[in-house]
Order: sequence, then C-alpha cells, then structure tokens
Amino acid sequence: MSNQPLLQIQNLRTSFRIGDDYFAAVDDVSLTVNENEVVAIVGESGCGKSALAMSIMGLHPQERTKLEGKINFKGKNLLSLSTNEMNKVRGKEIGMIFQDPLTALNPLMTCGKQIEESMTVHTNMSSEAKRKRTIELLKKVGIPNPERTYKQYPHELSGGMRQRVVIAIAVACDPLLVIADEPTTALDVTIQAQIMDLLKDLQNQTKTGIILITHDLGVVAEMADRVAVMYAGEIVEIADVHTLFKNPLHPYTRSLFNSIPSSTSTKDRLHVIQGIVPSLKNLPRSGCRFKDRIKWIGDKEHEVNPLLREVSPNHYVRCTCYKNFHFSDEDVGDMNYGIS
Amino acid sequence: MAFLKVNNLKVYYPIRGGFFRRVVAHVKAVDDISFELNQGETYGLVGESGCGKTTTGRTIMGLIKATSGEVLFENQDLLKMNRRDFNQHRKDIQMIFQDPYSSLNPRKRVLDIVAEPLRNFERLSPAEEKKKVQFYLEKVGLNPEAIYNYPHEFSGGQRQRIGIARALTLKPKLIIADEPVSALDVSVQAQVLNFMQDIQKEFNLTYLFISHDLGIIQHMCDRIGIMYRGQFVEEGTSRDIYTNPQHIYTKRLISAIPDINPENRENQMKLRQEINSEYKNSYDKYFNAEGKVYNLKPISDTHLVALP
Amino acid sequence: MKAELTDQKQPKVKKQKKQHGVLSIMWREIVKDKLALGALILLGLILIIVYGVSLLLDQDKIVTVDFLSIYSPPSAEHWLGTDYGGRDILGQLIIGAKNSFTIGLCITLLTGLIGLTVGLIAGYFGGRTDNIIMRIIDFFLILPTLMLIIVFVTIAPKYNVFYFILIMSLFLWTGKARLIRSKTLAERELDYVSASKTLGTPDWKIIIREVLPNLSSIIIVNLTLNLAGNIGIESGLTYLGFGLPESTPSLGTLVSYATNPDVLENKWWIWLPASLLILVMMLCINYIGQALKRAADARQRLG
Amino acid sequence: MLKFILRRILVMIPQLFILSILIFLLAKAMPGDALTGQLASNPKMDAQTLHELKQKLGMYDPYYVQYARWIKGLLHGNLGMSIIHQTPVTSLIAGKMWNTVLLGAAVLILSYLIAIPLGIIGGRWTDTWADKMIVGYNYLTYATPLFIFALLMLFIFGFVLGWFPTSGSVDIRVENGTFAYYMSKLNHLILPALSGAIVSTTVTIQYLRNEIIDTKIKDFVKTARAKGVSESKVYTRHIFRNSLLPIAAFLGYDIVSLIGGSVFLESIYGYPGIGQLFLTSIMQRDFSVVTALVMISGLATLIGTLLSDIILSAVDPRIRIE
Repeated sequence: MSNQPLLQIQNLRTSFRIGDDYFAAVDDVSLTVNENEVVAIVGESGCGKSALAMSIMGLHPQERTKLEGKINFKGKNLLSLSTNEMNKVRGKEIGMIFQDPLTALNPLMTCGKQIEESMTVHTNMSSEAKRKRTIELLKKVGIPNPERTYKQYPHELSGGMRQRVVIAIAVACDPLLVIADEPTTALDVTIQAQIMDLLKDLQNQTKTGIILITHDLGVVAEMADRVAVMYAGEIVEIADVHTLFKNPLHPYTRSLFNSIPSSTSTKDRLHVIQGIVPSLKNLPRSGCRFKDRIKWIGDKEHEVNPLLREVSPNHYVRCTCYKNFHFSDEDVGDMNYGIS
Repeated sequence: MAFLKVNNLKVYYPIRGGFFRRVVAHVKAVDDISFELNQGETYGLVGESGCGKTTTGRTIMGLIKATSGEVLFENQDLLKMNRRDFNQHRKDIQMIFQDPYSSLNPRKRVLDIVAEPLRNFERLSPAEEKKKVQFYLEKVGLNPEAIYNYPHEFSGGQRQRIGIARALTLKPKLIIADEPVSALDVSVQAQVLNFMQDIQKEFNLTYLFISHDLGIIQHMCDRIGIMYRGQFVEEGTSRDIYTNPQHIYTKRLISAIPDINPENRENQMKLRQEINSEYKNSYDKYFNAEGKVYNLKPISDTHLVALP
Repeated sequence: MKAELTDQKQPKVKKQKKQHGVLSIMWREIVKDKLALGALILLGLILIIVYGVSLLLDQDKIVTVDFLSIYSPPSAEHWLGTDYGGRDILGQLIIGAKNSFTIGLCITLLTGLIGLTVGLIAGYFGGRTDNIIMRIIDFFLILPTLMLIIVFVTIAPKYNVFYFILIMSLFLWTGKARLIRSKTLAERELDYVSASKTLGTPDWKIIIREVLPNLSSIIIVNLTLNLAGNIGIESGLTYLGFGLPESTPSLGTLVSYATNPDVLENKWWIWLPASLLILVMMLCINYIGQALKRAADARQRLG
Repeated sequence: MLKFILRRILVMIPQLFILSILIFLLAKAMPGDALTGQLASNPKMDAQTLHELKQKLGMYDPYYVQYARWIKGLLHGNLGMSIIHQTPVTSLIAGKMWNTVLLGAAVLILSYLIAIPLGIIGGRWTDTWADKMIVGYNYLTYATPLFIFALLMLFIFGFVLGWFPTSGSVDIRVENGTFAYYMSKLNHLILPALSGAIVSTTVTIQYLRNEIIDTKIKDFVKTARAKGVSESKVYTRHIFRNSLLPIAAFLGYDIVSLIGGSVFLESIYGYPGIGQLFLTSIMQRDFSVVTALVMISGLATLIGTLLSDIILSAVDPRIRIE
C-alpha cells in the first residue's frame, strides 16, 4: 500500500435543490480509499450513500446540485475539474457499476459496442484491437460464449449475464477505482454470490480500489476491508471490517446488526429501530442525528456538535452516545403508536 | 387432517410460436407440486425469481387459474368451487402483498381501504364499521384517528401494516404473505416481521410465507419448501433445510447466503466453489435428462428430497 | 438519489375530509398557472355571452334574407356586416358558436361514454374479450374516417343534427377506448386490484370503485382536449359542406363562405371572425387541457 | 423478419375483407349502382327501361354474387365507370393520384424537417427560452384546425401578400416538361404543403420532446456518462437514437392523417388531387368514384400501418427477436 491514498474525500457536502432551498444529502463526509482496498458504505435508503457515489463520479445534474468540499483523486480535486477534464477521469480512471442491470444497459446497442464505447472515448485503439479486448473482457467477467455475447443485445441476456456486462464496462479501461452502487441488490442469491466472487476475483487480479455501496451487511462481511456506516447524510462509524462486525459501537450500527434476521435469532424478536428514516427535508441538522430514534438515551449522553472520533486505532465513532448505550426494553413501543 | 393441502398443482402458460401462432409449448410456472400446511404453523416457500413461488400463492388465492390439481382448504377443493362458494371461503384466506405502494389504492382513504372487505361480507352501520376499522388499525399499531388519511401520507412500513389490517378484518385463518417485507428497509422489515409474529399468536393464524430471502424464511418459518423451476426440490423443517440440506440446489442456495461474519469469508468462498463443482460434476444425480428434478422422497419423518 | 420524502412520523390526523380529489388538484393547478386561469375566464366569458345572447336573439330574424343589405361591411347596424343574403354575421356567429360548442360537447360525452365502457371492459378482463375488442378497434384505425363520415352524411336519409352526432361518435370513440384500455391494463397489474379481488369485491365494483377513480385525471384531460378537437372536426366538416344541416348554422358555415375566392379575398368580415372565434375557443380549451394534464402528471406539476 | 412481415400481411387480409364488405354495403345504400357507375337514378328514365337496365347489370342477383363480381373487378383493376365523366374510374384517379402523392410527400418531408430539430432542441434544453418558444408554438399548432390554418395562410400569403398562387397545381400556360413547368409546380406546392406540414408537426414535436426528457433520466444514460462519454455524444449516441425510434413508427400513421388532410388542403387550395376529386364526386353523386376512392384510401391506410410496423421492427432489436 502506498502512503498516498487513492481517493481522499474531505468534508464533502452534496446538496439538492428542492423548491428554492438546498438540502444536504451528504453532509460533511470525509473518507479515504487506498489502492487495493474495498471500502463499503452501508446504510438504509435515504442515508446518502448513493448520493455520495454519484458525487464522486460527478453525475448529479449540475443545475440542481451543490457540491462543497474536496474529492482528491491522484493529486487533483475532482470537484474543481471542468466537464471535459472530468470526462477523462470517468470510465478511464474511475469505473462505475450500477444497481439494476436491466436498465443500466442501452437496449438498442449490442453488448460489445457498449463495452467498446469507453475504449473509443479514452484510447486510440483500432477497432480490431477494441474487439479483441472486449472479448477478452467478456471472458474475464465469466461470460461463457464471449463472441456470441459481443453481438447480442442486452434483452437477450439473463440478469446475471447483464450485470457481468455492466462490470465489463466498468473495468474496460483498467480503472484505479471502481464504485459499485448496490451491485447485487437486484439479483437472486445464487447470482449475487457469483457476482461477489467475480468482483473479489477481479480485485485480486487488478488491485483496484473499490467503493462498495450497499444496504446488505452480509455482502459487506463478504467483500469489504473497511466499512463506513452512514446515517442521515453523515458517517457515524468507520472501522475495518473485522473490528466493526466484532465490536460495533455506534447505536445505529448496533441497531442495524440486531435487526437482521439471522441463524442465531430464529423465532426471537428482531430489534426494531424506533421511528423512521427522516426525509431529506426533515433531516435533523444539529446535534446527534440519531437522537430521535433512541429517545430513552438521555440528552446529556449526546454531544452538542457530534464529531467523528477515533476511539481505538482506525475505529471512528460519531457522538458520545455510544458509551452508555443500551437497547430499550419496551419492545412493543416500537410501533410509534398514538403519535401526533 | 391437513388445514391446507395442495395436490399436484399445475399452472401452465401456453407459448405460441410458429407462423400461425399455435401453442407450441408451455411455460410450466408451477409443475406438479404437492404440500400441506398445518393450522397455526408458518410454512415458507423459497426460491429464486421465476421459480413459481408467487404463482403458487396467487393460485391458492384464486388470482391465477390453475391448469390442474387440487387445493383442499379444510377438506374442500377451492379450485372446483363455484364463484359464490369460493367467495365465502375467501374470507378465511387473505393475502399480504409485496409492494406497499401499489397494493393500496391511492385514491381511497384508509377507512375505505380497510373497510372494503367488511362492505363485501358484512352489513354494518357506518358507525360500527368505523369502530371495527379503528380496532384493527390499533391492532397493527397505527393511530386509529388516521382513518381519513390517504395512503401516500404513510411510510412504507406503515402502509404495509394498513394492508395487514385490511387482511385481518375478516378474521382469516390463513394468510398468504407474498414477499411482505422485501420492499422495505432492514429496520422496517424487522418491525413488520415482529408484528406478523405477534398477530399470528393473537389470532391463531397460519402463514404461507413466500420469500426469496433465506434469512427471513429461516427466522419466520417452521417448515420450508424449496422451489426450483416450478417444482419442489426439498421440503423439511427449518432445521432439516438449514443444517442438513440434501439437494444440490438447496446447498447452492444456502451457501450463497452471505455470511454475516467476516472471519468466515474464505471458508464461505471455498464452500461455494466446492458446491459449484459438485453441481457441475454430479448434475445427473439431481436432475433428469430434461433438466427437471425428480419427485420428492422422504428421508425422514419431516424431510423430503427430490432424488431419483 | 432516493431521498424518501415521507413524513417523519405518522401523518397528521385529519378531523375532516380534506380536499384530495382530482378536481381540487386540477383546480389548484389552473389557478397557479395564470395563463390557464386567463384561458378559463376567457372561455367562460365567451360561453356566457354566446349562450346568453342566443337566448335573446330572434333566430328567424337572423336567417331572414334581406336583399337591401347584401355583403355590407361592418356598420353600426350590423357590427360585423352581412353575408350574401344580407343576414347579420354577428348573430350567425353567436348562434353558430352555440351550436358548434354544444355539438362538440355532445360528441365528446358520447364518445367518452362509449370509449370508457369499452376500454375499461377490454383492459380489465383482458384475454379473449380484449382480443376481440382490439381487433375491432384496429379495424377502425385503418378506416379513412373523414371520407367515411362524409359518405355517411351524404347517404343518410332524413339527415339531422342527431344523426350527425351519431355518425361522428361512431368513428371517434376508438382513440379513447384504446387510451382507457391501455391505462386499465396497467392499473390491473397493480396489487391493489389483486387485493380487492382477494377481499371478495365483485369485478364490476372493482372497475367502478377502484380502477375508474385512478383514471379520472386522464379521462378529464382527454375529454377536454377532445372537446377542442371535436369542435374543430365539426366545423371543418361543416366547412366542407358535410357537417351540420343548413337549418343548424355552425361556425363552419360562416367559414365556408370563404370557399368563394371573392369572399375570402375581399369580404373578410364574413369568414374571419368565425375563424378567429374557433381559434380562440380551441386555444383556450387546449390550454386548460394542458394545465390539467400537468395536474394529472405529478412530475410536471408547477409546485 | 420476413416471417414477421408475412404474418403482418396475413393479419391485413381479414381487415381488407371486412373493409370491402363495408364499402360494398355502403355502395348498395347509395342510389344507383355505385359499384360500376352504370346507372344513375335518372328521373327521366321510365320504370320499364330502369328495370331492364337493372336486370342487365345484375342488380337483382343475390348480394354475394354482386359482391363477388365487384371483387373480381377490383382484382382486375376494374373500378367501374364514372357516371359524370363517362370514363373508367381508374384513369380518372390515376390522373389526380400523383398530385396527391406529391403533396403528401412534401407535407411529410417538411413536417419532419421542422419537427425533428424543434423536438430535439426542446428535449435537450428543457425550460430554456428556446424550449418555451417551442412549447408555445406547439400549443398554437395543436389548437389550430387544419382548415382554419390553411385558409389563413391562403388569405395572407396568397391574397394579401400575393406571394403564391391561390389555386391549381401548375400554371396552365407553361409547357409540360420544361423547367418553368417544374418551377410552377413547386410554386403551387409550397403553400399547401407548408400549411399541412406546420399543423402536423405538433404530435412529432411533443412526442420527441417528451421521449428525450424521459430518456435523459434513464439508467443507461448514466452508464454512458460514467464511461466518460462527452455530453454531446451522450445525446447523439444514446438519447436521440433511442428517442427517435418511436417516431419512425409514426410514419405509417402519418399517411393515415395525410389522407384526411388532403381533402381539406386540396379543397382550400383548389389543388387537383384525390381529395378534391372525392369532394366533387360526392357532390355530383358520382358514387362509383366515391367507393373506389374510399377503398383505395383504406388500402393506403393499411399499407401505412404495415409500413410503421415494419420500420419499427427493423430498428428495434427488441421486436426483431421474437
């Protein structure tokens, strides 16, 4: 691992315009990704994890988005690049894998042409060379008959095969960093396992950094080296995967772990996080953002301005409320019953 | 006596082809399955997309026409009933749908949504009706005052509970839950699952729980049937299936569940590779020449596997 | 970006029925759009004047030929001049507008009723019913509609206004039926329809109580836009001489005087006001229709 | 592909059959023998001769015999005789057909030339002033009935400004085949074609614009951007291509509306074509011509829709594969 991180996000704030106001979906996020490292970003829908990924790629519609902070990649700040300069980074140095292979491919273009397109944009390869490389790539992502698939349209392939094509597009130009936004969510379990194994395989070969966006802690456990947990636009905990799964600290992380049905909890009651994920407009903007959902924890346990602190080497937790956190006994109270 | 017994159920769809669009073959969405449910238990139907689990549920519910077979509910065949008799039995079987957004009519108020079955089967005065609706809303943990609100004013989990309240009003005996939580976030998922267990006890419900998520199935179900291409490959208690899977497909499915412990990562990957190579090498042992599985054979009192 | 825009807690309880209906949303959208509101007011004014004045007008007097004032240009006596028979243009304009609008409305409602019924049935039941209905509609699609209407009008015995409305409706319901069918097909796939079935609700009730309310905005928009279209088709046919019988003058009748090049070139007061009135009415109705369309499509709402 | 076309043609046959029956019944409802044009309900004819003539024409035969006779004639290209002109309907129509085809083609080409750029501009730069102008233009053209618009165009450019001829398809004074002849034809064509084209741009513009706006937010466009494809290429390679596709399928249906439109355009501009022939024939009660024209129009419409389907299946791989 070189000393210089591959990607360094500093105090990133991504705000979207709703009406006349801007609301930060990603709020003051700092994160580094090293070469050959898989960093998972976990959270529920609306926590800002996808918005973060799209911010790195610069794919948010400019007229409705405000980006603040820095995203340093290979010595340049991606946020200060012009569209043209950014286009040279996208697809060449950073590749992206999308969630739904059904919609991520152009229905009117053959798979081969779609993979070749990034080579066309970024290299001067001859069409024969591009074709050869595309077929190589298709083979690499585990497509059984690459020559045939090269000429096929997306609708002729199964979901798993399509996702392999999407991955081939992402790694076509040997990027240094791959952002995978829920790459297995839309797939069946057995296909998900295949795609996870494929991604791990590719990563072992190429030593790329991967940012893995997911809501599935199982996928994280299988793939990630380091994990950042996001809640309401903020990172609430970062640690390496073993530490986080052995010793989760932040109340939100612990709640998440407790709410997954797993072999150990058969027929037991699952933990329920009170209340619901606040919408973008209603995000609490000050204090501990998770406060409302653990009301039995006293106010004085929270910090006024919660910071992400290193509590043990490389294990960061936001807010002090984790120290005396305990789960609530009253279980039925979870129905947020009789409100307003 | 079985509470619900499904015998040799088949649901085929014709494929038309050729120049004159004649029926050239059939998609066998459900291909000759038999299973039974005991009162009060939760029976899980698992499989990957397109395996026929949803079709099975909907056929029992009468939403899809069966090609052949029997669905015996309390010893009466639902498939042979005329419309009126079937409607009477419908009261006893209700359904929870996957998508909390599309399963509630956006143009109707909560009161009208929950009262719909009451209006079909019981003649109640508006006051009685309102009282009953509020009773069930309270049961599912929603504010009983919210009856004049519209579905879009609720969150996904709350909507799912409105759907459950609607299913409960007729005091059903069997509830078919078709992927009831797969559209929800983890924490909300937990809420709905807990709650389904609560009302099961309270109303002595039997569940046919359909899901693709093996973790949830394991958490919820007493007995499990694994489906693959319209057929059962294995059936057994939760313990049978998860600790002693016999069919290669079941093994594949279970090994594909990501392990929540990162320490097991390498083992898990190795296990998957082993099973994959077993799948390739001993394919003939598990599938016949047409790629179909064999008929179920008991290997213990509770455990059935599709082996030759 | 999937920011969930739901409320944090359970929704505020409503003590009373708050206006959530399609109509109130549409009304709000129109009020928000000043141009649409203007269009609505203008159209309302035109209709009030047309229907009000036509009550006061002595229709016989207007159609009486007066050879003393043939083709007289606008004057104090005849504000918009007279035609070849010396008849007052303004009076004809008002009666014509009334007839055109009323007949357009009748055709719209009749085709709406047929299209709605057929579309709902085909879309909801699907299968063979749908297949048969769609074959029929496909057949109507290939018919040279305008020519056939003209032929029907010509060979009709005892031709009158009702006959005209029926002929028009016979050929114009298919578009609506197709639209309603495809929307019903989409609604039918949604689980709330399945839910109603599992709750024992009979099919006709599901169609009327569940599916229909979800199509109401589309229907209203379609009817509005169709109203404009039908007024156009009616006056167009009348212009060609195959529309309303002579006893029922329409705006098209006045425009049809322009088939005479002399009238077109030199006597603008005869055909131009009617043309402009058609134009203004169609613009107003269409503009309202477009605003309603925005209201129906939440993505395009102004706020 | 060939199979698809063949099956599509097979579907046309029953439609054509029902159409022919409908026209046959209509013709029977018309006075005289509208099918062959042999007989006018001439009041001067006495009952005896009328009866004999009818017998000779087979009008007392059962309907199916008459129908078969008519179809047989049709298949041999015999559309009957025009009573008024006393010439075969075929030659009467042939003389006017080319003018209508010319006008129709001009309307179509002009319409697409105007609509596609406007639709693309509106879809790509949504909510800019240019887009607002286009939307406004669309409101106007959508609301304007063809006959009013054509009349106003004729009034303004033909009479008031005098830029274009106000009637006919060619100046009768120029010699057939000369350069001046073609120029005159073009000159007569511009105004009607432009009127028809402008009014028919609406649907195309609106559809194209909406389609582009919808395609813009599709996932595969994000994929393309994530590849580093430049903004302009994203539009040309991914968005426009995919949005123009459904437009291609409109072509067939455009032919359908052209037939209706030609009746108005030709009548207003005094342009001698099929539409005008239809109107004059029906006013002169020349019913054999009328039935022939309705039949031909139905056939043209059928071929138009067939064309649409073929084009669509040719450009969309999802349809091509069955």
